Amino acid sequence: MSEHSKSHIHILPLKTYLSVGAALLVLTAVTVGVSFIPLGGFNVVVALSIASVKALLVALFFMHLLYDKKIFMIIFAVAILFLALFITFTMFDTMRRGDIDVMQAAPIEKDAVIYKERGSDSTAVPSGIIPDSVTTAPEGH
Amino acid sequence: MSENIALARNYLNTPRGLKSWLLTLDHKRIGVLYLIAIMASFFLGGVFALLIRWELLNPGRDIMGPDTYNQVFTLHGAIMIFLFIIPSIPAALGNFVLPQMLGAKDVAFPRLNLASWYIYLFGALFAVYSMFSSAVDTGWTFYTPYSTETTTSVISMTMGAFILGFSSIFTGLNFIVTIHKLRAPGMTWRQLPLFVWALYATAIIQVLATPVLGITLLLLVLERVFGIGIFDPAMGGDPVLYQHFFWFYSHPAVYIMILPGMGIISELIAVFAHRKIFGYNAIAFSSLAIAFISFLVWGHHMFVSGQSPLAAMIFSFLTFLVGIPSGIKVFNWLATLYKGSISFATPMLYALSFLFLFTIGGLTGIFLGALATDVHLHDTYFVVAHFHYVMMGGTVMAFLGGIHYWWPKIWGRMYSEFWAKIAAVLVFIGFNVTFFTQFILGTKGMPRRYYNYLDQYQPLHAFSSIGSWILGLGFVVMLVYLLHSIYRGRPAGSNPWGALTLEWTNSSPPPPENFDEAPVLTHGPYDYDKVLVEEGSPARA
Amino acid sequence: MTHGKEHPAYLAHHFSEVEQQQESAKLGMWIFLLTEVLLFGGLFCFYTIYRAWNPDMFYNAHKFLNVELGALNTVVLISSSVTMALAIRSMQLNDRKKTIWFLVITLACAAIFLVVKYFEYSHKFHLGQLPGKFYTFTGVQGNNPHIFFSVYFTMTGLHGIHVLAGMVAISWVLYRTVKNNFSAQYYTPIEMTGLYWHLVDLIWIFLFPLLYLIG
Amino acid sequence: MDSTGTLFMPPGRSTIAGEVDTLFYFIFYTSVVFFAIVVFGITFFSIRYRRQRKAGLTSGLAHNTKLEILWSVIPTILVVIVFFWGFKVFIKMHVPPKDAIEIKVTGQKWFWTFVYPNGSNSLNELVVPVGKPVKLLMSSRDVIHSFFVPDFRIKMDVLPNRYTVTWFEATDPGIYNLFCTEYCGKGHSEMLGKVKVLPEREYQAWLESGSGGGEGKTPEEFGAELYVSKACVTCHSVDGTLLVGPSFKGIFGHVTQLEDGEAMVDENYLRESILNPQAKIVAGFEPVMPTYQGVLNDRQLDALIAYIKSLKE
Ligand code: HEA
Ligand code: HEA
Ligand code: HEC
Ligand code: CUA
Ligand SMILES: [Cu+2]
Repeated sequence: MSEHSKSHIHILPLKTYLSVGAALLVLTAVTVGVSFIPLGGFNVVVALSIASVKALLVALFFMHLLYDKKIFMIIFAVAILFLALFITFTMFDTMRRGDIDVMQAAPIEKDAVIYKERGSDSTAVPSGIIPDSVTTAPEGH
Repeated sequence: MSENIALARNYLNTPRGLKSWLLTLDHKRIGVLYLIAIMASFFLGGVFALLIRWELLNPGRDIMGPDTYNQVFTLHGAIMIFLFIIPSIPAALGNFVLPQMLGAKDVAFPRLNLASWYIYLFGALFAVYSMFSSAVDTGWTFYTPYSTETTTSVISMTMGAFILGFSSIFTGLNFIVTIHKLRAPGMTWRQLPLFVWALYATAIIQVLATPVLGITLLLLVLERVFGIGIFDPAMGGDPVLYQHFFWFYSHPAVYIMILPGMGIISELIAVFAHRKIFGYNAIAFSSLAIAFISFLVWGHHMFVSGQSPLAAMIFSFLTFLVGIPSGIKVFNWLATLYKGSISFATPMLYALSFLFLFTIGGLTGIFLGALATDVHLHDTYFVVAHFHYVMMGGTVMAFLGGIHYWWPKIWGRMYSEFWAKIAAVLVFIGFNVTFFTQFILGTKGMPRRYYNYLDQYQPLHAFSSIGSWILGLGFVVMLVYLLHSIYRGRPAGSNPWGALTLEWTNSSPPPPENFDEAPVLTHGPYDYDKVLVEEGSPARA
Repeated sequence: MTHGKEHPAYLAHHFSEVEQQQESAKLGMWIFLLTEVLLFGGLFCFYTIYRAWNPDMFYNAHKFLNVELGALNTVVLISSSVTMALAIRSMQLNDRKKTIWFLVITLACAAIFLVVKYFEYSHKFHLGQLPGKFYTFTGVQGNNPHIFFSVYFTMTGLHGIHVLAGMVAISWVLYRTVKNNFSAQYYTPIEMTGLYWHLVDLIWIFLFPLLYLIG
Repeated sequence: MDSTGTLFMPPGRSTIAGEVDTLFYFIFYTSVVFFAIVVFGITFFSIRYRRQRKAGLTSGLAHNTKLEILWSVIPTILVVIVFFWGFKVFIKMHVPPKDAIEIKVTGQKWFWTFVYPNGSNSLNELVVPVGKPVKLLMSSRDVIHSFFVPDFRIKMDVLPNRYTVTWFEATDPGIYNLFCTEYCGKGHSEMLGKVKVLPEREYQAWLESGSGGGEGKTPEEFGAELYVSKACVTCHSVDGTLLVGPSFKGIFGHVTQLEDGEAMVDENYLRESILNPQAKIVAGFEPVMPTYQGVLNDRQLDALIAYIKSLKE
């Protein structure tokens, strides 16, 4: 609160806004273009990298993170960090369930019930005590 | 209000009228409104608890059937968690004292503060509605796929919890900004009372974790309505994923419950030992450490859920790390007693109970965090005992300590010290009788959420039920003398405990705007080593 | 009040300076944005995990989204972000007229976005590419394609609700600008609305490639 | 381990139980030490430094680096030990030996089904040989259940549409409790079973008999046995109490009210109700009864019907 002059008003030149906007549009065009080139797994990397650059531009210039107090940048970073932790730690489970036994990795029935009912026109068969799944081994990933 | 108190202009009597209360923007009044709502929730949850214990007195049916029992423990858990314990300390006591401790006139966003109370009521309405329609029977954890297929009112309860989440987020947001921006001139971070630090750490968890609960409950509702297939295996979903989503919030939430309690304990121990707090930095920092680590341990609720062994390993390891900052706090509190001048006024009795009970609760958390032992103990009464020791023995004891500590500030009057001590002793004894037995039940294999049980568990269950009656008696006594004191208690004076934090420089009850002039700090919050112990100490009052 | 300075009407009683009030608002807003990120976070997690489990199905299903419309919407939203930023800039320069114009354009862009979304949605409804158990489309290869559409509809749906909320906020500050409530000294509400609006844009910047381009 | 178990733990009857208990008691005694320190501290300081009548100043001591390091480092070391120990035993619990007997376990509301390698099956009673590792391949038909045998110290959730695995090696013949420990609705606390550990030879004999049994018993007696062992008991009482399904008490020979119409309860109706329960739904109940087609042979079916017949009012 002490630095009166600095934080009061920081007006960016019109040029900055317009060039950032232009850059965003160009990047959009690039990412759409690249998506039609088959790069295998790299498509994801490229698309997400471009998206991150765009997001950064919006945050730094439109949202003034570059010029405002550091604390806002910290808050923004914390949000991203915890989101990343959430997803990563969940994937420690979901991607590694077959570590001991591949049978545990995949669901037994690959398809949801809605597809089964659609497949045969017969009404639902009453379920027995011993499921069919016990006798048919699943295919692990 | 009568006599001399009525004469002074204070937040209770200026302005007057119901409308002025319902539209108030004063953080103190909002705190009191919260306090009323929260106490009501606690008693409601407590009545459900007594019903649980009554039913479990004998195997088989005592007073209700299995469906009803399942609804009762679900409502007990959901009410205690979402309506009582999460908002309890921050929203009621925190609201009341935080700005005063900072030397501020109000919280940063008073309107948001009032809104969060109304949002709380609105959420509570949903919860209560689900009580009277076909009450939910899923347990407070709403695990799928049971929650997607049961015919009970899951949607209204989850919507209730969803709405309550917003109330909690807004309180947290408000507190963070208040602590950053509204400290009295010259008050540095190192001069913050430890309760403020604890609220700060709590608020961080509230804003970071609660949105995930929001989206989880929303997805659960969508699963029920549209069968979107994220959590329901029949629709191609994964129920274990639901557990990840749920505990990503609900584990940090247990620290939303305990951290403010720990903050209160720091205040109480320093005041009633009349001693400079030992390890200020360590206590403040460990709150932040707990807040951070708490986000990375949620999987310890899922050791036998079929999650991957890799995840179980990581979660178990990080779980243990939380024990260390908690231990640091406990030892610092102990050290604060050393060479103090210890008074045994009622708040201190609760603080000491907290130390005793939380240590048991926390240490039993270590049994649960260890992978091999958790396999045996998971979903047994050992877990039930663990979490009642930390929530009831920890948070609720701290809450009661805080209530008794700030009661004279809130109402301007003292309660009866004699009856307060009796109630404290009853609660302490009743609590241990009720829940210590449950550790034994649990290790012997008694599963939780059981309406009926094998005869071999009967004696311990009966013992536990008896404990709950002692506990109930303690609370009835407490209710009576507290209500009595509001009208008949003797005037308290501005600083009955000889405490040094800023709220005690105000008159009791405080004036509407707290401080006319921003207070000037003359000493730190714990400089008791520079102040003589007053002679007519509250211990003998 | 403590300082004895004149205090403008917009300064609330519990703040001592305008500066303090503005920064509090901004801090509060950023924390709110953080909660928004984590709210969407659950959906990003949903997306990531199911995509990792069923990469082929996601790939096949994403082909049924209309890249042209998605790209159009991206352009619309980015433009609206630019005009939003310019609206604030104009206010900083005390140019109320321009602010009003920029806000109107922003609002118009938001409306275009929703109209385009409406056409996308109704086309999908028509084909039975509905979320969850209402899914009746048969053209997608792979297991459980309804999950892709659940992801699509929850993500874009929640985002759409945010666009709608943004429109309400923009209309409100527009109204207040017209009523001459703001000046170069005090324009916090516009600034806050701007931050919110940029976040909505920012989320779309991720949704677009994740859903339309790489499935 | 003695046969009554210790104060906290039930008797251990599997090879892993001893290891779990050792870890448990390691944590237990460590906790007791820490707890004792805390309680001693509270008590001692409370007495020694209680508030005196005379006024004075208290200590300003707020640091002691040595102490602070001590109470951070010692717990850290201890928890790291507990972590590795717990992880080691946990992995052991999760990796079944190669030569384990594989039994398929199905949980459903609210009973267990076990299918043995030779194709025979049993309900609510898992029969295993002593001293042989047994691997359980588990899945659920509806919601999540959890397979818990306290005496073996094993527990594993049983998930719908996914397999989970656990294993054990029983050390003593006997009959042990089996609980469902994941909340699964109305019958959760009735979803009990037994694990019957037999000497190898008896186990083989039991398997060969096709889990049929009933030799040398009257049909009524055999039916009464099946009523329990085939889990009818979880949903049907014989004393008139209404559980998940209607009571068997005195239904035979009476007219029962159906959702649509009514039916005379005779042998054919009973047979149909058991083999094709969804065909006729009794009014006021949900159609949740599973079919017993392929689970009960004719002799068992007759025995059950005879038993129900015998339950007069
Ligand atoms: C206020 C709430 C609260 C708090 C503070 C805690 C604190 C802890 N909890 Fe608890 N917990 C719950 C509320 C809480 N818990 C609830 C509600 C559930 C059940 C939910 C449900 O299923 O319904 C639960 C369940 C639960 C489980 C899952 C059990 C299961 O379902 O199988 C686990 C497992 O790791 C666990 C661990 C811990 C640990 C390690 C701590 C630690 O933070 C404790 C740290 C404290 C100490 C360790 C004591 C003080 C330290 C010392 C004296 C120093 C010496 C220390 C060492 C040597 C380590 N808890
Ligand atoms: C803050 C949290 C909190 C608190 C304080 C309590 C308090 C109590 N709880 Fe609760 N409990 C939970 C949170 C809490 N519980 C949760 C989360 C669960 C898990 C639910 C689930 O499985 O989903 C649970 C589950 C749970 C169970 C296990 C049920 C089961 O698994 O089958 C039991 C059983 O004994 C129990 C008992 C008690 C008792 C006796 C108290 C006592 O301490 C209560 C003391 C309070 C009173 C006695 C109230 C006093 C009121 C009166 C005397 C009446 C006066 C009335 C008027 C004036 C109107 N609780
Ligand atoms: C999961 C619960 C469940 C189990 C296990 C179960 N039943 Fe049922 N049963 C029901 C329900 C519910 C009904 C009523 C609805 C219906 O008619 O299907 C029912 C109905 C019946 C009826 C018709 C009763 C009448 O009054 O007309 C008979 C006979 C019956 N069951 C026999 C059995 C037998 C024999 C077994 C065991 C071998 C068994 N059931 C196991 C749930 C169960
Ligand atoms: Cu099955 Cu509980
Ligand atoms: Cu936890």
